[in-house]
Amino acid sequence: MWLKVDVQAAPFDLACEESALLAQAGDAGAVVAFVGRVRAHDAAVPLSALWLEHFPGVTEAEIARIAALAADRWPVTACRVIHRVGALAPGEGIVLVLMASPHRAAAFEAAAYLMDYLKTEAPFWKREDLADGSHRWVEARQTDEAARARWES
Amino acid sequence: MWLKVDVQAAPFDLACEESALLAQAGDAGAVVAFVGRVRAHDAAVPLSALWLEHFPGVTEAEIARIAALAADRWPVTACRVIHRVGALAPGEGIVLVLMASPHRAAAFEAAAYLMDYLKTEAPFWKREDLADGSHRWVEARQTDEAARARWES
Amino acid sequence: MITVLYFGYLREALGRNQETLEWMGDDSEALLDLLRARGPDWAEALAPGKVFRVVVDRQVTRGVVKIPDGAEVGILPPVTGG
Amino acid sequence: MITVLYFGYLREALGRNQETLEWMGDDSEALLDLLRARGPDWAEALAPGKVFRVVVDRQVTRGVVKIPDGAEVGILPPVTGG
Repeated sequence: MWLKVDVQAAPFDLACEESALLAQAGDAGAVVAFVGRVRAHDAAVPLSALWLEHFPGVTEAEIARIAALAADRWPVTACRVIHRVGALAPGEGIVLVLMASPHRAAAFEAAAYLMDYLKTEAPFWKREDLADGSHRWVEARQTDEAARARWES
Repeated sequence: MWLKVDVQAAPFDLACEESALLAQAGDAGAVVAFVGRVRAHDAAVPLSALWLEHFPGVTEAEIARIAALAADRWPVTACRVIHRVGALAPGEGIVLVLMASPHRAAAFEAAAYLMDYLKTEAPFWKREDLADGSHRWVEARQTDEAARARWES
Repeated sequence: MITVLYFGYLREALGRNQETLEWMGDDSEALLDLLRARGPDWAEALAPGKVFRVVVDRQVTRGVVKIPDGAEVGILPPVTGG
Repeated sequence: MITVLYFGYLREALGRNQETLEWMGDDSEALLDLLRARGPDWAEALAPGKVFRVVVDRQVTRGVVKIPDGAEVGILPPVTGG
């Protein structure tokens, strides 16, 4: 499996990343992309920005470990992960996952698996800066734990 | 749900389609894209081209029906489907599905569901033109039926 | 009279894209029986497992379909898109 | 001496990004007990359900971790990326 992981402040470009992935994916019939975006109205008060921090070094290693677990379970030929940090405006992309496989079910499942583990294992933390000037750290959600746990049954 | 379906000979552009989708998707936190591509070595003899035909009018209506079924099951805010017909070279995109939702699990599942139904319900037929000059019509696969059936349990 | 459209490998197996037929039958089963009776090639190409759906006037329905005079009837082999 | 790094809401709750500590303890449980003993703010911020993981020298391990002298120790609240 070809794998590339970046944690960066800069935006990502889906089309560029898909081209680069395809150049490395061999004869893959299926590519699944996931883009997670900043929602403007997740809370009652509108969001002015989302701020993300992480644990440099540890984050990249954890994502690579999760991608390797996915490649153990499904025939993944190429995987690209970009996760942004710093200040992000509503609508901006937070995370990009691209997964290439000979088979569509494998591409879908490996991408969903990677996202479920990334959300519960990779050391990122989100702070919501609200339009009223207040801010709050996002709390971990039980639904994310449950999403991850389904792969372990 | 915003929905746009095209059956066309022309290639599609993932980045353009994603931008257009986002403009219609409201405050969607998750976008899943699926791209199915022509594999060069699906058979023993290398492929020179894949040729696709469909039942005009019926195809578009069936895809719209399938997308509406997906929107009944998951909170989908926008859906884009492009399926190509005519002669396609190895590596070219055959089908693009984009699904936007407030929630990532819904976006993943709705996109996988749409693909599973599209492959077993939408009137497309594939012919493989092989490098040795022969051709053969692709036969429906039991695994595609099984993939669809899992949503009906 | 009805118009019958053939798709996918049926075009090759039956040597035609479409044809016009005298029609005094009732439903899609009657039409398929009529066509299968044309000879072993037809019987084999249109054997029960090889017809995915019969679409009348571009309205997709499941199972056996009524075919009125004047209809356009698509005979669809199992689909293989995506 | 060990270096302790704080992340996410812990930085705000504890008023620091990192600190250097005298260390003669054994493992991550001992370190957390030491820190919780600093007062009610610390005890609450580092309550058992609020610490996701303790990462020593950037090696991720599960559960209780040995902390050697000279280590860099990250204290991670539950993660919320993606």
